[in-house]
Amino acid sequence: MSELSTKAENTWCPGCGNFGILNAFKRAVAGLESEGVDRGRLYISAGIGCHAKIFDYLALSGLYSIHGREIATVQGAKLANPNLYVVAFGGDGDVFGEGVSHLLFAAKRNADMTMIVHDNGVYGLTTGQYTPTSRRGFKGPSTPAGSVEDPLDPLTLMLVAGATFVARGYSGKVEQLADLMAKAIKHRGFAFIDVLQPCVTFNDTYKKYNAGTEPAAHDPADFAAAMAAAARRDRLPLGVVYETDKTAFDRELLGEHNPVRDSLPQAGRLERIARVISRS
Amino acid sequence: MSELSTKAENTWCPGCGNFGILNAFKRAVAGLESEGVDRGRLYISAGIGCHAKIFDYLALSGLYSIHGREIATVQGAKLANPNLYVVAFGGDGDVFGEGVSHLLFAAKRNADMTMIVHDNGVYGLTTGQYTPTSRRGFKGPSTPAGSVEDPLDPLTLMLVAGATFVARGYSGKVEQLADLMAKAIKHRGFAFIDVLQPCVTFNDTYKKYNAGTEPAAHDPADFAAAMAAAARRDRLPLGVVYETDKTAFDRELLGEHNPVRDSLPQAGRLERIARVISRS
Amino acid sequence: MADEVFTLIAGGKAGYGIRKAGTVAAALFARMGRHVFQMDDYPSLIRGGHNFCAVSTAPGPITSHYTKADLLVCLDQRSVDAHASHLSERGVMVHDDKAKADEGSVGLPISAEAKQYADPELITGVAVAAALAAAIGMSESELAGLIEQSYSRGNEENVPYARTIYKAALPALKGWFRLNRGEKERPLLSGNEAIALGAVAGGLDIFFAYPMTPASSILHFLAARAEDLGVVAVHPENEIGVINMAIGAATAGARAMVASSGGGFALMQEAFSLAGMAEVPLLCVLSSRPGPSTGLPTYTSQGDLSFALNQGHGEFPRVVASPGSVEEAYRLTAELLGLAWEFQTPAILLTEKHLSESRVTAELETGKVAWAEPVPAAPGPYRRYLDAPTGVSPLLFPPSSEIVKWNSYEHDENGTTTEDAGNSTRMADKRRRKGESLADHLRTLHTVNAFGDKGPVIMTYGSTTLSVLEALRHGGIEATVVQPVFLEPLPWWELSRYAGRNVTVVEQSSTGMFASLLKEKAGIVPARVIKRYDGRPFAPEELAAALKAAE
Amino acid sequence: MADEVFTLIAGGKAGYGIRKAGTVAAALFARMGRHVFQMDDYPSLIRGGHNFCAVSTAPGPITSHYTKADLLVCLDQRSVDAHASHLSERGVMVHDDKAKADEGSVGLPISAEAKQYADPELITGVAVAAALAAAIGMSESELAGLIEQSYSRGNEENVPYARTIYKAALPALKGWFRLNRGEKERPLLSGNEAIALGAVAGGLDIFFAYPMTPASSILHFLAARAEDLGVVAVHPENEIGVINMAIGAATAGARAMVASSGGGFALMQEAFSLAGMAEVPLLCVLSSRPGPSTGLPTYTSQGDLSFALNQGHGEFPRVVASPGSVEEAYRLTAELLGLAWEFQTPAILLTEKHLSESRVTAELETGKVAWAEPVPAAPGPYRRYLDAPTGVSPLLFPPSSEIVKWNSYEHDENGTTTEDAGNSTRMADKRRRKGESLADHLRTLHTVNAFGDKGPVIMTYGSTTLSVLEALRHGGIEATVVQPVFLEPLPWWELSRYAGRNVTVVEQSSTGMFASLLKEKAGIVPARVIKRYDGRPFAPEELAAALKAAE
Ligand SMILES: Cc1ncc(C[n+]2csc(CCOP(=O)(O)OP(=O)(O)O)c2C)c(N)n1
Ligand SMILES: Cc1ncc(C[n+]2csc(CCOP(=O)(O)OP(=O)(O)O)c2C)c(N)n1
Ligand code: SF4
Ligand code: SF4
Ligand SMILES: [Mg+2]
Ligand SMILES: [Mg+2]
Repeated sequence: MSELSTKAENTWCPGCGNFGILNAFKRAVAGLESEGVDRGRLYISAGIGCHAKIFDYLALSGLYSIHGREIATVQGAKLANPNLYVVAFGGDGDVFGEGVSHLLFAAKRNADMTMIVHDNGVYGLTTGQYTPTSRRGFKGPSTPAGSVEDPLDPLTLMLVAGATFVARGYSGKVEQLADLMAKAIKHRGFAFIDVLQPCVTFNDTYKKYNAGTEPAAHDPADFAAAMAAAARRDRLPLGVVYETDKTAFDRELLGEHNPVRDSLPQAGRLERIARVISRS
Repeated sequence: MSELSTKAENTWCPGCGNFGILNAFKRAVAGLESEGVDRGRLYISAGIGCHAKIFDYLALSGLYSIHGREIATVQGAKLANPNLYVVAFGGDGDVFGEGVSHLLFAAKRNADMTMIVHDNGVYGLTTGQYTPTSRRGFKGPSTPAGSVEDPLDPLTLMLVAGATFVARGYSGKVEQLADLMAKAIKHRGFAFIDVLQPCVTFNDTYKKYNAGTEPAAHDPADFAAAMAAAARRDRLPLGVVYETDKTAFDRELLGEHNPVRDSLPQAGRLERIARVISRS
Repeated sequence: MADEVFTLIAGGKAGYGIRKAGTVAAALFARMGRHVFQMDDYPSLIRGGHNFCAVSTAPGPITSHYTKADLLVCLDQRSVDAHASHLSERGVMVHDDKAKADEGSVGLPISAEAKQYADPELITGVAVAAALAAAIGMSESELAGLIEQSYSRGNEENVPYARTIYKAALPALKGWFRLNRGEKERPLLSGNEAIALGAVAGGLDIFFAYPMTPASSILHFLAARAEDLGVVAVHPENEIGVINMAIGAATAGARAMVASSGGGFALMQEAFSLAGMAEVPLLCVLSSRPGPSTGLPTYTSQGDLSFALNQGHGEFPRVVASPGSVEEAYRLTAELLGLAWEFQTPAILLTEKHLSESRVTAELETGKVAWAEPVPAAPGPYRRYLDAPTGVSPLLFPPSSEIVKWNSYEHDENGTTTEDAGNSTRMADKRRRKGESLADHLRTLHTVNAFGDKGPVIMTYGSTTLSVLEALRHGGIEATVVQPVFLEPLPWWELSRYAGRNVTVVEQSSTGMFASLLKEKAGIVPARVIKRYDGRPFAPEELAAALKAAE
Repeated sequence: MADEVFTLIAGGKAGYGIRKAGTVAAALFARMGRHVFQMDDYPSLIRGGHNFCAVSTAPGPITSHYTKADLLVCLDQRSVDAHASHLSERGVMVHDDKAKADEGSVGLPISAEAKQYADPELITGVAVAAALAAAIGMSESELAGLIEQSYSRGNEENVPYARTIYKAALPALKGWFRLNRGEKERPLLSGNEAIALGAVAGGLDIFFAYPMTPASSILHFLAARAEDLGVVAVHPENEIGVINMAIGAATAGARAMVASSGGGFALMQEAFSLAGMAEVPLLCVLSSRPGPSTGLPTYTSQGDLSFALNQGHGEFPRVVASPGSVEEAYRLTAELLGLAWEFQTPAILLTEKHLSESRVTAELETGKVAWAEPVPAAPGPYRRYLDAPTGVSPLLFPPSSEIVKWNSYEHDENGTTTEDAGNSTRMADKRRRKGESLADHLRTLHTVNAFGDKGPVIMTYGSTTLSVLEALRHGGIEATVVQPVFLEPLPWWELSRYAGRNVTVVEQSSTGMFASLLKEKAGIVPARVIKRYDGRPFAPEELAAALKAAE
């Protein structure tokens, strides 16, 4: 597991929830390896923000992408080579703000990918502005008098958009989170984990989440029950909220074709081109 | 009403559902005028597509915007001058594809605007590709073997995002649609109308909608009932699906301030600047 | 006239099957072994309005449609009004007999007869082939055969309709024109088809695009031929999704391409810069229409030149090139995809509606096409951004036991983020050196076309080259036409020899962007700039006159 | 040394309050009537890593921080290691006594004493003021007063901590430096603050932005001062929302501005072109950091120049200008907002992190500022795109009984879409003429700054001007510094007089973009280009040496 670490200096604030996410992910990968999944088949990407630094801290291949686009990046990688397990790490600003169009469509088309949202309710790296999931009244440098918007709810949004695996984790519960991550990666289709992540510097929610979360207790195969669980605001259910089987996008689109593996040499291409032209 | 027309040549295909939308909108404006709303206070915008040509056909002020951005355009106009009634006309490709981030956030922040979606399940103007609301299996030039994606559901998406007025209309029922439009424009907050619009050239749904729609019969004040109505696929309810009261974004952000009306002359500005600097 | 250019222009409303009619005529001429140039002019609408196609054909090479028609077929009054003045001296106008037209023109019961059929609008396009058949002396049964071959549906109606119109036309038109056969049958291809095929030839594995005229038909073509060609075509939620997916695909080892027009490409800029920083190979097709903004979506322009040359924030090497013919579009697309992969940087194929959508008899040298073998990684520890002397680091892709980290931040050789000052300088130098390597490499390539070597120098690029060459042919003008294929890096080493010459620039831009580029980067100060910027391509007749006047 | 430059450098981890410490020192110097230049160097992280601030002060004008410190305060070992070599000849290093440092440096119980307090990291920044107070001979009670005034919270802890450190420092530091008072107290402002204020002065009604370093502080400042200034600041979902909302606001009559850095601005390109076509007045602030892509988010660069000059597809007029000082940032922002409104076209204020975030004692000539009165519509029927000889059509906004149609498509004078060829030419000509009117108007404005009139010519722009001027001051070098304020249209009519001269260009770019621009647009071929592109601003010491070597 430790070899999953890199030499990059970790620059998260001490106590940041991102540490829990990093540790959980390492455990999840170790777990997958013990089940025979070669870590070389993992492809990771990240947006831009505190969350995204996880890219530098994991000894895994992939692209450190741009704000909100990691969601598209990994889908492209998957379509290029469906043998990859692709994982996108995103921030709440990243995924629900800048990149939300990609998120919705990844869910809609059931792209086979894992989306891990470091949901800290704040733009951490740009020093604390409100995000799509910040509570009404949140005071940040762009909303000094308090945000006047109600937050988006990631889980219901994803359920409505067609996600086939929807979960909520908490960076303070590393073991459960690791388990969710492993499940999500193995899920053949769009897997979404909203990770409650305290930001000790700009939005310290440890107390809130320590007290206000509980294990999900409904049947995750039941969409209506999932919607109800997602809508709960009294206490936040943690765990798999919804899971269902559906053919993944790459499979629908490509069938057995693997663009990288099956890439033709030039001779084969020229033959096919000649054939197509002869029909023009 | 007829003076709402312009001299621009109408280039919709004969029989296109857009005619019904245009007529309904003219009626709605006439109705509002009879209630004392000055049409000069209307500001309209449109994306790019067949739907958007309505901009040229209405003798009203506004900006013929770009693909998917009319949603942002009208929000800007409203924030500049909250005395305007702003209306955005969008296509399904426009609003649920290219511009979906603006749509979600307009709903989330309860921007006071009316969003009218000409939902024809196809990119009309670019000759018939599948859109976010096209049915699985839809054959268009980008999906010659049939789309492999399930459609997004506009109504549930909007309900989940926080829209305070959600309705479904049908271009074939002009009177009802006009009534919905007038209600939407008067609604102080984000009003969304998904208009079922047959595209006779690429997606002729007249028969389907003539047979498959019925008046909504639930209580639009009841969110759960609205969600249930929105989820119906057997027959599509037409009418107001959900309506609730909530302070609109411009009011929350600006209070009584109207940026255009209250714009200061330079002298007043310089005084204030000097005051701010003296505190630096 | 048998050896001369023959031009058919047919006009009518969108929905009358005008473009199809042009295609049928073009195919007929091509099957006669003649050369063909087909241009479609249509506004941004689906039904109504006014469309026309201009199909010019000659026994020898032809690189433009003409705007004076020999046979002018007007399916409605608007077409008569729009095109009555576009008749050549020997030309004849055929029109729906419901429309008013000058004497000497031939009225046919085009709309009246069409009424009997299921789609009385769509079928009228068939009248074009019928009139053409009559005018060039085809028999009624040859016409029936042509219709059967050309239309995939509705021939139980198309054929009788065509026969009726043919019979009505025969008395007036028979024997009007005699067209010689040419030397051999050639395939008809549009620029966009050639681009798509060139990409496949150069190694394309996966294509991403969101529809936008005039680039859309690359998507349509590749989607339709995906299996035949062994590639994949994906149509995602928007252009930002498009380019970021393509970048993701490239980092996983697939040769990827995207295509759009100005507005869609503008949305790709942030990711274009990402490709520059992360050194991701990526080919972008930018097919221009008149802007700014939505502009004239279905017309042609070269007004995106500066935009294309200066894409993306920050400093990084890129290649921009523009094909001057359909054949070159094929070759160049393959070459650019290869350059993107050899130098791991984004490339732009800049073209215009006029090349993208015009259809010509083209002989692609399918086999004579570039194929790049990017630097592979040696065994052992891998460093994505190895600071090689050329600036070009070896490539490796997951799945791999090595870690392959691509990065949008400034990074060290391993692809790990660092904000260290010394490293930043080194990496900026590496990217700059890579640009120099690329420029050096271009010196070994064919980067500038020159046609002719006598007379005054005319400089042009992209599809305007087609117009210029035909104008010279038409006007019997002698000139040296110089067409830089590469625009960034601009091959000044080839161009500067023209610096002292009396240079005429021809371009489709209102501000003369290409002329400015030549001045700024190659020290060529043109004596005159001939511009057209109403969205319509130059007409050879008009351009020949302008070039003569300029001499 | 009393008349000389004094430099404080303080380093520590992010989260130690280093930037605040610099601000406290800067305010102290400013209150002494001295001139101040404060530069913060910080990586893209919230806690940890290594931050430092450099605050240079002089009795007379100063336009850069220095990299050799007189007083160097190192709050951790990393700072000692990073800055030990940055001590001036007469300088002294103060450091946490837990860190190892060379002899001659002064160890203080900075971290040990901090342990007693609630936030032992954040409080350490207070030690900087304490050490400074001791070194420049302030009394303990003056220090206490300074702390009380400077920190808004936690002074029940800050003051005792400061006193402790002060006492510990006094024996070693007392009397080390004596700083004379300057002639008057000046406000301290950052470039971004000046931009925000200039916009307000020029008529700003509403500001839209999505956070992106180094532009974010415009948003923060305007959000915090919205009511005081009578403006509105809005933070929407993303940059595309930002610019399209701003365009919507402008079409409803509000003077609007947006701000971002390269990546965010790249996303705005499609709408930038919309503003060009629809003729929407819009001011965009582009504050650069090193790219491409994410690059070095918290550092400085001039690598976006070509990108900024060539924004948006299609051809349309635009203005791009870059301020060379905080004072100019104020003036120029107002002027650009006015130009955008007078000529109804987008304008870009191009600046860099170095100007945006550095804080200086600035005397804004708050009253001497542009105020444009755009052409109002005459009574009667309104045509949004009236084809006026100047290309500038009158403005009118809803609510109105007239119809005001703005359009992204090509349009007629009324703003109705049309694809007519003749109209397209006329409208392209109208926009081109508007660009010419704009260029003519620029000839009546002050477009180029020249400092000095002797010695060799140094050309530079933007914040690099600050570095150049200080380098000359530092090195006692005589030169003529020429700084074009406007970059598009480039005032070649002012610049061409330097074409024959021995010109040195100084810029923060790896490829020499500014030098290329001068060559291409003003025919100036620089004899040498001094570049720095590691994200750090030039140091006056280093730049003076380079300039001397160049002479
Ligand atoms: C296009 C673009 N816009 C803005 C930014 C600036 N930016 C960097 S990180 C960030 C916010 C990150 O917030 P979030 O996604 O919640 O991540 P966190 O830092 O909280 O983990 C922003 C706005 C950017 N890098 N790119
Ligand atoms: C950024 C951008 N991408 C693509 C296009 C091309 N385009 C024009 S209309 C359109 C689709 C319109 O579909 P929809 O919104 O459903 O409208 P409809 O034509 O069906 O009414 C597209 C993709 C564009 N104008 N701008
Ligand atoms: S700012 Fe918040 S999210 Fe970012 S590293 Fe610090 S605690 Fe974590
Ligand atoms: S293509 Fe469809 S949507 Fe467009 S005008 Fe025709 S019928 Fe209407
Ligand atoms: Mg966050
Ligand atoms: Mg549609």
